[in-house]
Amino acid sequence: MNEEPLWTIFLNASLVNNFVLAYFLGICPFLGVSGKLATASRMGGAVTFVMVVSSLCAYGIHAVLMAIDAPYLQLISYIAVIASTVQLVEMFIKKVSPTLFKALGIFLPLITTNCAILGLALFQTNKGYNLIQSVVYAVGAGLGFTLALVLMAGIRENLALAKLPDVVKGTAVALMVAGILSVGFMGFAGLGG
Amino acid sequence: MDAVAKGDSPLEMYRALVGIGVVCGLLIVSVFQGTKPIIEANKAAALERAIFQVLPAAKQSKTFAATDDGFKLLEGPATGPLVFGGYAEDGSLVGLAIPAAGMGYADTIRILYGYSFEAHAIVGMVVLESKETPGLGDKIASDPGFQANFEALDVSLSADGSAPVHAVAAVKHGTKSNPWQLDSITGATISSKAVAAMLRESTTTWIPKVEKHKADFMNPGGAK
Amino acid sequence: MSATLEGPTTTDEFIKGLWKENPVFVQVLGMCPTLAVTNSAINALAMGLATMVVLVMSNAVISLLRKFIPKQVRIASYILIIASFVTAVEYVIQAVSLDLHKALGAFISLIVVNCVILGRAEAFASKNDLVKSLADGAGMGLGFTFALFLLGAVREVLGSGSLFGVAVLPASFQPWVIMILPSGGFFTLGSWLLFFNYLSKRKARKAALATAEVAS
Amino acid sequence: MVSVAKTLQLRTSPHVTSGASVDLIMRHVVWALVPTALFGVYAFGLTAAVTLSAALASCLLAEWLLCKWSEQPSTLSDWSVAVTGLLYGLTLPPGLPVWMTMLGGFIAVGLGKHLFGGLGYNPFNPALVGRAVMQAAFPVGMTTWHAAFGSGRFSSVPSSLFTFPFAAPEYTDALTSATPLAAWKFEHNLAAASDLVMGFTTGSTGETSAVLILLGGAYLAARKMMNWRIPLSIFVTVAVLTFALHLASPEAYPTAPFMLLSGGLMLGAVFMATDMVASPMTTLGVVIYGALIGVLTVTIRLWGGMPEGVMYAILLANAVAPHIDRLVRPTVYGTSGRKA
Amino acid sequence: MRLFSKKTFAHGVHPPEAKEATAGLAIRRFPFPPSLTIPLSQHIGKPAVPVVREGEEVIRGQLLAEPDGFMSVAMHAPASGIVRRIGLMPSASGKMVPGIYLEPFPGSSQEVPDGAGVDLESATADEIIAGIQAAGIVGLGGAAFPTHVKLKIPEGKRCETLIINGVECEPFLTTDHRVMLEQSDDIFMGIRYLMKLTQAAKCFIGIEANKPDAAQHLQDKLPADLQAEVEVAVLPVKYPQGAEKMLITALTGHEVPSGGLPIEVGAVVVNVATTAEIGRLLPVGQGIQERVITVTGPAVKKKGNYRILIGTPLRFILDEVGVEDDIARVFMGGPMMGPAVSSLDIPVVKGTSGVTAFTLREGGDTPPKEYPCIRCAYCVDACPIFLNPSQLGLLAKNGEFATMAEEHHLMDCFECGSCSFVCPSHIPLVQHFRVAKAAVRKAKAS
Repeated sequence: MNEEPLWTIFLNASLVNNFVLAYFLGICPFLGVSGKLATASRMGGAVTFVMVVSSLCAYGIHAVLMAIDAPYLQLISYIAVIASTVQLVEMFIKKVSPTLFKALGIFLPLITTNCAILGLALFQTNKGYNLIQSVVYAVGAGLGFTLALVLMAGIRENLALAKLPDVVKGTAVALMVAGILSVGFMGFAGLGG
Repeated sequence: MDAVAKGDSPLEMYRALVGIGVVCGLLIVSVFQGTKPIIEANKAAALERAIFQVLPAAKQSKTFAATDDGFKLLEGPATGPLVFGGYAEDGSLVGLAIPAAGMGYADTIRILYGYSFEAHAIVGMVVLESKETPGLGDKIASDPGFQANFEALDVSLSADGSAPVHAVAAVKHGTKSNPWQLDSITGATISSKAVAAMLRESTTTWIPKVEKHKADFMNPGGAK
Repeated sequence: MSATLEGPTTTDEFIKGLWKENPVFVQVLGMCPTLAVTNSAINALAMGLATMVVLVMSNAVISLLRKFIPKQVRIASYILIIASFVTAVEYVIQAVSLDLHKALGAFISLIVVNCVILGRAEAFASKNDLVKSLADGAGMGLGFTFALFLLGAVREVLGSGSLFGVAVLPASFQPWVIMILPSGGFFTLGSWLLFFNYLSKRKARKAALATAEVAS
Repeated sequence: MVSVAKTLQLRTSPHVTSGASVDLIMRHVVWALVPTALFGVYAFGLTAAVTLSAALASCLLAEWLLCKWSEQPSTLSDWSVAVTGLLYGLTLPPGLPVWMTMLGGFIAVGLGKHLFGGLGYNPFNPALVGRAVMQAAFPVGMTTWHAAFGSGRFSSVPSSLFTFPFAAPEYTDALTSATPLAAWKFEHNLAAASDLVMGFTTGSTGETSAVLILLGGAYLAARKMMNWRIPLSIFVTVAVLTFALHLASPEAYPTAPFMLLSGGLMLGAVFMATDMVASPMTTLGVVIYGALIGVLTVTIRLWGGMPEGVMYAILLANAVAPHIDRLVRPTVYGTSGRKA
Repeated sequence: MRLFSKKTFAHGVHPPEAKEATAGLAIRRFPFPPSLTIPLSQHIGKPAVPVVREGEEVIRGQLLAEPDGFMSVAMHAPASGIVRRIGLMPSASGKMVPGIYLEPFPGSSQEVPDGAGVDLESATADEIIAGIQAAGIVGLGGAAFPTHVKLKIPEGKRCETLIINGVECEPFLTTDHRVMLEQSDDIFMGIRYLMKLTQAAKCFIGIEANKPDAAQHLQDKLPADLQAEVEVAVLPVKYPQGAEKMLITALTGHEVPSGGLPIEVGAVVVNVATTAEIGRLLPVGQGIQERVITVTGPAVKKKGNYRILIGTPLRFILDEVGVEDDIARVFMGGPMMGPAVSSLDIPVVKGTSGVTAFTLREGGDTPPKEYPCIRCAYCVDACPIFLNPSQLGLLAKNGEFATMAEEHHLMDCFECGSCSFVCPSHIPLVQHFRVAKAAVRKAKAS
C-alpha cells in the first residue's frame, strides 16, 4: 500500500532521485551512448518505452507471484519477461526504422541487461505502487534517464571540440561531468515533499 | 560449427532450457526454504527491537491489524495497517508502537513511534528507513537532542476525542517552548520538519482511534 | 617469452582480472553497483564478495554446461543461471544480516544485470574448461571487489572519517558529506580513473624516453 | 627608394580589430565586482576580507599549479581566474573556515575549469562548481551565517574562520543568524525590501547589496562586456511568477520584490549566469536560458527542500545551454525562403 | 533623395572609418612607372588569351589579350610601349601567375585612340553586354567579377531594381567617394546603359551617410531624363553594407537566397566606379587602362586618390608617395578585407580599390595574443549572414570541415571579417574559414 500522490512519484523518479544521477542505474548506456545528441535522445526514448512496458510486466508478474506465494521467483521472472519484451521492441524497431536500429546498434540488446529497467521493476514492487502509480513511476524514471542522458550528450558534444588534457579523456571526464550534474540535481531535493 | 548444428534441433534447445530451469528452480527453492526461518526470525527480532526501543518499558509485543471497528490481534498475513502493542513482563499494556511514513528531503522516511496511553504522549521514535543526507538529515535517527523530543511529546486529545489538542510542529533549534513542539536539528530543518509532519498526520489519524478502542489492546487474548 | 606460445596459464587467467583487465578501472563495466553501494567500505566489500560468488558459481556452471547449451538460447540460459544464483545469494545475505541487506537494497538483485558477469559468461566461461573458468571468475571477482573496496574506502574515510565503521581519523575531522552522496561516487571513480590514466601516461612516457635513449 | 620588403609582415585580414580582448573583459568584470566585495568587507568585517582573500588566493594558486603541472604557459594573465576566485569568494558565507574556502577554490579551478581544458571549455561556471561541491560536502559550514554589522567586526573574527585544516569548525550560536530566505522559508518572516536593496541583511559575502551588484552589472552591460538580456530575463521571469503566486496565495508565497532581492539571485543573475562560456550565444537563446534559471530558482525556493536555489538553477541551465544553442540557431541569411 | 534612411541590414560592425585623410583630396594622375606587369587574370573566370607577341610595340588602349569565352574579359595596354616578356609574374595571392611585362615608352604622348563605340540609342542589350566585355570591365569594388556576366539576365528572370553601389564601407578607402564627386556625368551615362540593358524599373544609388557631399552632388546633378527612375538612397553607416547581398537587403528588404544570385530577387548591383567606367568607355569604344586607387594608411606620407595605370607595381607607388620608416604591412584594398602582400613587386590590378600601408604602431610587432574562444557571442551578433563563427571556429580547429559546410552554412560566408574584427580572443576566424572553404571545395571537386 502506498498512497503517494502521482506528481510526487513523478518528480521523485525523474528529478529528485534521478535514476542515473542519484541511483546510478543505467550508467552503462549513460556513459556509452552520450557522445552524440541524436543517438542519446533516441536511446532515452527507447529506454523510456521499455521502462513503461517492463513496469506493466512487473506489476502483472508481482500480482501472480503474490497469488501463488512464490516471491523467490521474482528476480528470474522479471528478468525473463523483460528480456523477451526488449527482444520484441528490438524486432519492432528493426522493422519500423532501420536507421534508428542502426543508430542504436549494439545498445538495444544492452537494454536487456540495463540495470535501470530491472531496478525500476524492483523499486516499484518494493514501494508497493499500484498500476497507475507504477506507470507514472516508469514514465518519470524514463524521462529522468533521458534528461540526464541528453544533458550529458550536449556537454560531451561540446567537449569533443575542446582541448581536454590527456589524462582526462574518455570515461573519466564523463564521470566528472556526471558528478557535477548530480550536484546540480541535488537542487531538486525536497521537491514534491 | 558443432554448436550451430546442435542448435538446429528444437528438441535440444528445450531439453537444455528445461534442464537448466529445473536445476535453477531446485537451487532457489532450497535456498529459500533453508533461509526462510532464519530471515523471519531476523525480521521479527528487528521489529521487536524497534518496538522495545520506542516503548522502553515493554518486554513483549503483539501485532494488531486495524479494522473498521477496532483492532484485532493479527493472525496470518497482514492485510491492512498494523500497530504493535507493547506489554510489560506481567502482561500489562505499556503502549502502542505505530508506524508512520512521509516524504523527506530525498525519499520516503519510515518511522515507528511509541504512544503511551498513560502519558497521552509519544515516548519514543526510531527511524526504520531513510535516505536522508548522511551526516545531516540522517541525524533524525541519532541526534540525542532530537531524540530527546520524544521522551514525552504531548499529543493529548481534545475533549471530544477527535484530534490532538495541539498538532505536532517543528520549531527552529533551541526555541522549543511547549511539550508538543519538536526542536529541529541545526542544518537539517527539512528532515526535522518531515518527521514532525508525518507525526502530525499519523497522530491525528491514529491517536483518536486507538484511544477509542483502547480495550482491544488490554486483553488481546480475549479478542480471539 | 615462451609462455605466450603456450597460451595463458590458469594463473594468468586469475591474475589478469586483478589488474590488467580489471573490470572496473580498465573495462569500465558494472558501474551501477560500483557507484551505488560504495559509500562505505563494508558495503563495498560485501557487494564485491556477493558479486564474486555469483561470478565464480555461474562461470563454473556455464563452463560445465557449455557443451550442453545450444547457441541460440545461450544468453537466456546464462541469465537464468545467473538470476538463480543471485536470488540464492540475496536470501543468504538476508539470513546473515538484515542490516547489510537493507544497506545494499535492491542492488543485490541488480547483480543479475551486472555486465561483468554476463560478459565473463559469454566471453570466457562458454569457451573454457572448468578450472580456467573458475580462475577467471575468481580473478575478475577479486578485481571487482578490489575496485569496489578502493572506492568504498576513499568514500568512507573522507565521508565519515572511518573505515569499516572504525574511526580512523581524529574525532575533530570534518567529514566531507559529498563523498557518501551520489555525486561523490562519480567524483571518486572519476578521480581513480584519472589517477590510473596518469600512471599509464607516465609509464608510456618513460618507455618512450627509454627507447629514445637506446636509439640515440 | 623603399627598403621595406624584408620587414613586411604577412597577416591575414582583417587588419584592424575592435580593441576588445579577453583579458580586458575579465579585468572589467573584476572592477565591476569590487564595490560589491568592498561592501561585503564593510558589512562582515575582517571575516569577509579573509574569506575573499583566501578564495582568490586559492584559485590563483590552483591555476598556476595546474598550468605548471600540465606544462602549459601560465594563464594567470588573462584574469579569468581572478573573476572565478572573486565570484567564488563572494558566494561563501563569511566565517567559513579558511581551509574549506581554499579547498573549494582548488575544486572550482581544477574540477570546474582545467579538467575541461581551461578557459573557454568549461561547461559550468567554475565558481559555482566550487561552491556547489562545497555546499554538498560541508552543508553545515556552508549554511551557517553570521550576522552583518556586528560590533567589533573589524577587530575580531569568529573562531570558526581559522579552524585547523580538515577539522570541524565549532560555531557559537550567538553569532549566527538566519538569511532572509531561510527566515521566510522556516519562520515566515519577511525582511524589509529596503534592507534587501541596501544589503543590511545576512547572507553570503557578496550577495547582500542588490544596489551595488546592479551598479556593477550596469557598468558591464554599458561596456558590452555582459549580456544584459540574461539578468533581465531572469528578473522578469522570477517577478512574474512570484507576483502571480503571491496574488493567488499571499499567505503561502512571498512578494516579488522579496524574491528578487533576497539571497543570491542578484549576484547569480548578474555575474554568474552571464558567464560567457557557459551561457547560450543567441539573443533568443539567452532569453530562454534566463527564463529557465528564473523558473528553476522559483521552483527550488518555493517548493524544494532548500531555501536557496539560484546556484542549482544556474548549474542546471549551464547544462542545458548547449541544447539551447543547438535549437535556437538564427536563420542564416538567404535560407528563410522569404523572397518577396 | 532618401536622406538618412533607417533601412539597413541586420548585424554588422562599426570599424573606425579613417576616411578623413583622403576624402577631401581630388583625384590626381599618378606618374607612369618604368615598367608594368599585367596579369592575364584580373577577374574571376578564365584568364584572357594574349594577342600580342614578346617584343611587339603596342599603343595605349590596344588590345593585349582577348577574353577566353563568356566568363572572361579583355585586357588592354595601359600605356604605349613594348611587350618585354609574356610569362609568370608574382601576384597578391603569393602564387606566380601568367602575365605580360610591358615597358612604357618614356617619351610617348600616351594618347588613347577611340575605337568603335556602343551607341546608347541604337544598341541592343547583347551589344551593350559585348561592349562591356570588350572594354575589359570587371567589378571595380574589389570582387573583380566580370560585369557583363552579371548583367546577362537569365531566361525567365526579370530585373526589377538596378542598384549602383556607392557604399564604400571599407575603412580608409575613398575611391568611390571621389568618383561620385568628380565623375557624376560618367556615372549617369553608365546608368543609362545599364537601365537600357537591364530594363529595370527602378534604380537606387546606395551611399552611406558618411558621404553626404557625394549624395548631395549626385542628387543635384541628376539629369532630367533619369529623375523618374533613379533615387539616391542614403544609408546608415555600417560594415559590410557594401557587400552585394547586404546592400540589396538594406535597400529592398529582400534576402538573396543562399547560394543564389541577386537576380533571384530581381536585383542587379553594380559598383559606382564600374558604372562610371561603363559610362566613360562605352561611347568611345575604349578599354580599361587605369583606375582610381586610394593610397593611404598611417605609413603613407602623401596620401591621396590617384588615377593609376593597371599593372603599376606597389613598390613604384609607395616610392612615389613616400612611406614612414617603420612601415610594416601593406594591403591590397582596405584593412577589413584586403589581403596583406608579401612582396612589393605585385602590381595593382582592375580590382584594386586601394593600397593601405600600416606601420608597426598599428597592431604592434606581433599579432595580438590568441586566447581560447570564450563564447562571448560578439561574432554571432556581428555576422551579417547570421552564422555562428564561434562554433565554426571550434570546428575548424578540429578539422571538421565537412560538418562546417553541411550543418553550419560555411559556404555562405563571404569573408567580410566582421567576426575577426570583434573577436576578443583574437582568433583569425576568417582565415580558418578560407582554409575550410578551400578544403571543402577541393573535397567536392575530387
